[in-house]
Amino acid sequence: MIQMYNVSMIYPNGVKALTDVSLHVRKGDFIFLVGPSGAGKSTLTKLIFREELPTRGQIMVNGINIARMKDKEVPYLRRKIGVIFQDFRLLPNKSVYDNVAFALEVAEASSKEIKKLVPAVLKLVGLTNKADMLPTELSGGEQQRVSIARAIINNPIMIIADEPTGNLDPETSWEIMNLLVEINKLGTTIIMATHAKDIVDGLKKRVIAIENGRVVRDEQKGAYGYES
Amino acid sequence: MIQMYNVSMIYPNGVKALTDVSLHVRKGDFIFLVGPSGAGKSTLTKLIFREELPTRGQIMVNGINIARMKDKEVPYLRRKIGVIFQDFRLLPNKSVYDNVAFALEVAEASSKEIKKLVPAVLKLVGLTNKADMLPTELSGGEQQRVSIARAIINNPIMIIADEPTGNLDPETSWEIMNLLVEINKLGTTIIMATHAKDIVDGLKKRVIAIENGRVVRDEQKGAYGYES
Amino acid sequence: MKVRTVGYYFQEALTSLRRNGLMALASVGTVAVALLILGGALLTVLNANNIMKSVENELLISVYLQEGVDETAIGDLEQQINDTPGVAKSRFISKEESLEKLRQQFGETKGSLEFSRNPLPDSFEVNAEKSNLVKGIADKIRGLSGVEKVNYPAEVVQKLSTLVEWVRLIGAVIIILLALAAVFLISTTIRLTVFARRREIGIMKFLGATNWFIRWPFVLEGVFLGLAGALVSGLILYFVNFYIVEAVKQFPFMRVQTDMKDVYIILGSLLGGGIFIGAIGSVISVRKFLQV
Amino acid sequence: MKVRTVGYYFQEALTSLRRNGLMALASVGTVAVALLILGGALLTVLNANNIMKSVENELLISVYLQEGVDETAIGDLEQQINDTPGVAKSRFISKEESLEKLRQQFGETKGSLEFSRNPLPDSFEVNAEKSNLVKGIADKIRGLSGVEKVNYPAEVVQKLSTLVEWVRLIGAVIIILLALAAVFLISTTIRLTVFARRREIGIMKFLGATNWFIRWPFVLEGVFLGLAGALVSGLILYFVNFYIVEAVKQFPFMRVQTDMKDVYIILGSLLGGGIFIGAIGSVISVRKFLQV
Ligand SMILES: Nc1ncnc2c1ncn2[C@@H]1O[C@H](COP(=O)(O)OP(=O)(O)OP(=O)(O)O)[C@@H](O)[C@H]1O
Ligand SMILES: Nc1ncnc2c1ncn2[C@@H]1O[C@H](COP(=O)(O)OP(=O)(O)OP(=O)(O)O)[C@@H](O)[C@H]1O
Ligand SMILES: [Mg+2]
Ligand SMILES: [Mg+2]
Repeated sequence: MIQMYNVSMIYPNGVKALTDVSLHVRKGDFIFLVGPSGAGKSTLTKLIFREELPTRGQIMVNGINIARMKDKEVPYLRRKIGVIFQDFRLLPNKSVYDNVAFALEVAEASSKEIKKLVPAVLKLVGLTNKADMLPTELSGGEQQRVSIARAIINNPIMIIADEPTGNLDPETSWEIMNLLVEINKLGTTIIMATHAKDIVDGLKKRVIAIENGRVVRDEQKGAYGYES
Repeated sequence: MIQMYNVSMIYPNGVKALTDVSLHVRKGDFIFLVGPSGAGKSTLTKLIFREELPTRGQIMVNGINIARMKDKEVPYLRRKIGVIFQDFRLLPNKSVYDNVAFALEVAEASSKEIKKLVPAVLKLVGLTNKADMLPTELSGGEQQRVSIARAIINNPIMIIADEPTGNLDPETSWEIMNLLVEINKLGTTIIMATHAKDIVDGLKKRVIAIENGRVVRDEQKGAYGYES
Repeated sequence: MKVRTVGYYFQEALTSLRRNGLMALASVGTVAVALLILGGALLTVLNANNIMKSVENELLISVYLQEGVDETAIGDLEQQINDTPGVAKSRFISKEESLEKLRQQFGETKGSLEFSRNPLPDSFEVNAEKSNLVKGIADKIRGLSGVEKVNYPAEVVQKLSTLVEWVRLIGAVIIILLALAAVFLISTTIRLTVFARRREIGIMKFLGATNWFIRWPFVLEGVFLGLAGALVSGLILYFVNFYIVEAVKQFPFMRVQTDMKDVYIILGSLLGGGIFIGAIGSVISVRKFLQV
Repeated sequence: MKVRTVGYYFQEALTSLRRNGLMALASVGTVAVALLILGGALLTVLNANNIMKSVENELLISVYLQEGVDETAIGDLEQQINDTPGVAKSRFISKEESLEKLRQQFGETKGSLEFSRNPLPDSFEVNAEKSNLVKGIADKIRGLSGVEKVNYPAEVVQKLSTLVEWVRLIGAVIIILLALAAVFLISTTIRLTVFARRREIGIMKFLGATNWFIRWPFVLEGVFLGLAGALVSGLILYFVNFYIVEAVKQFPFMRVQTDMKDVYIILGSLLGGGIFIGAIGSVISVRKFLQV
């Protein structure tokens, strides 16, 4: 599903966010990206859906070389990837319902489909009674859940989640994680950057640890810290 | 330091965020606010520094009735309270240094003081080498630490922290918590809304649990969940 | 592009207009003001041009004939004058007619202007097509046989013809400048509107929206803004023009013959211009924020 | 307010201008365009007014005297005419002078205008102070003894006086409208600039900034924008006015006596207006977002 070969990312201001990263992600993988603050986790995820282009190296997503991709093709790649952003990125002028519906709108889904799917997904994340509110009228955790709903509604082939439980209480976090595990079981690849030790240790999935822009550990059934 | 009497908060859209909350916070307290997503934790903190006015009830902060306070006096109240916002609220056009310096600037501190204090605080949160960057050039955790630095630099009588470690790895989280504990020891009251079970359980401070807008538990040396 | 998506575009544009009420109003206002000024200038120049033309037509060349030129010679002369390139029309004035005029000029007391014989000459009054042709025509006619003297308000004519050229030139320059200013104002307003929503555009891109999917609502919004502004300014101009033309028509030396077709063309261009600028302004303004 | 804080305000304003480069440029441009149009209109009306005045001065009342009025009576009459309220000046023209003029008018051929005795009357040329006084003066003079007939370009005078009033009125209305438009455009621009930074303002408030602490940089920014725009428009207007006045001066019937003091007053007001609008616009625009 994803192949990275010697990828380096240097931001315009000179910060070396990633250095020489090589990775293989198979279809159906469930991966935790862990590492200290500023290690480069978000940068790695941004490369996959082409928010940023790598300074060096090759990235293949779903068989397509991302660097060589035409600008016109980028939207179609992005529609196949559901992204839960660290900073939510909700549209401020749209209600919760419209924010979630937007992912379908973008893919020109039928109005019937939208009317069926959106309430169902809102129910999954527990926001049915907040459907008509604006993002600014939500608590932090509620905003995060809207962003989760939007990421999964499109039935994507891959979900990228950047600290999707950072603003959630343990109980809600586990509900969301169980949801992601279910989705993963249906074949969707999941890449999740997180600091939640409990969750990583509890689920025993593949763990990729990044420090200072380098992959320092890549374990199947791994834990948050080094097994000690 | 803070007295709340039968405080209720209903947002304009009709959401009952807090119902009949009464609280006493003494000077030097270290309080964890816990509760599920959307319980009303952020709303409670917003009432203290008067981001919102309560629908009903009285709030005294530092001996002043907040509802009766004149608009002109509000800034002086806020300068005494350091707030770490859940959504960071960094000024997008100012560098990390200027964002932190702004809290001093607002209080018309001398340029000498600013030049002395800002680098020291940036060092405390581990951002010395990011001083010249803009917030958009930072990782989520780095932004959170800027917001922490800004909240503590003014030597406030009270710090309100809304999930200050949501985007931080466990190690950095503990560094920040230790910092807050130190500051607390010097006499600063600290109120922290959080979902970090480890931290709450580890520090054994006063815990106030909110559910559905009501205080359901208020324990000295408490834990995140009910002792079971 | 599905019908449903087109519906979405319209809905988006309208919702955005409603949500950004104040800004939308500001934009419509700016477009209206810009087009009002531009349209006002266009109509002013149009009317001024018509006034100028009527003033030009008043400029007469007086051709005085020699004593004793007979009727057939006068007929010949009239033919020759009318054949001179640039002559709009000519009128023969007999010496009797001239004397009558003179009498009227200096009061009516009998006797004060009684001559043994009429000392005034026969003459022609000649109108030129354009004021800058007057001198040439006068020189040509002076050479014709039977002509004693040709008079024209020499300095005035020359200066007037220069003035008319100048007014036209300055008018054109002013209108071009105002048109540029209008385009600038409108596109600035749209740019600021888009700028305030740059983050939204970025988010849409990250969710897999194509550029045109993002652009369309903005373009429609721009079109609505441009249209609304143009309509407001158009209506105001129409009535103001109407009243001013009516008022000015009272003055005999300002026989304004403003063709309503011209007015409609100007108003139509304003409308088209407003819509076009609104749409193009949106496309250009959005472009910068689509690069993600 | 400490000196250090004032320094901070200036620094903030300048930094913000630099960071929002494009928007700042757009604002300056808008201010410049708005003031340019306004100033242009002011100068046009000023010049037109001067032209009008010079045209008014050309309007003559011709007073023809009866035959045989003697020199002392003429002197009396001159006195009486000059004492008539509204008369600017008068000039006596003897019958000989009149004849000379007439001769010049109809060619130079001797003989054609030789009379047994001069049939033309003595006359006065009288200038009125204002065109709408002409009729009154003429009526008064007509009643004086020794006056045979009083002529004045009756219709023209009446119409002209109405026209002049109209031009002044319309000019005033247009200028007021343009001034409103300028204020509107400038304040809109500033409002949009502030709107794009509404979040920032909220954040500052939450950090304990007083309203004036937040306002000052915006006010200074507004002042800079207004100043820059006013300077640009002022310079352009100064030179355009200069060239146009020079060009127009060539025409004798447009003896424009534009007092440079008036021009400086207009340019000065533009500058002051730009700064004022910039500052006030900022204060008003920021106000809405200070309510947190
Ligand atoms: N747009 C940007 N421009 C410049 N530097 C950036 C940008 N985004 C991130 N960086 C820098 O790149 C490094 C890696 O950032 P990244 O966001 O990938 O970290 P992260 O692992 O997601 O951290 P966190 O857990 O705090 O979110 C950081 O040092 C950050 O300062
Ligand atoms: N500005 C607002 N307008 C309307 N409703 C709001 C607003 N802010 C919050 N709410 C609602 O009030 C309730 C409490 O919100 P609050 O932000 O206090 O929750 P919280 O305990 O901080 O949750 P989290 O842990 O997710 O941040 C939620 O149901 C939320 O939807
Ligand atoms: Mg990150
Ligand atoms: Mg909260």
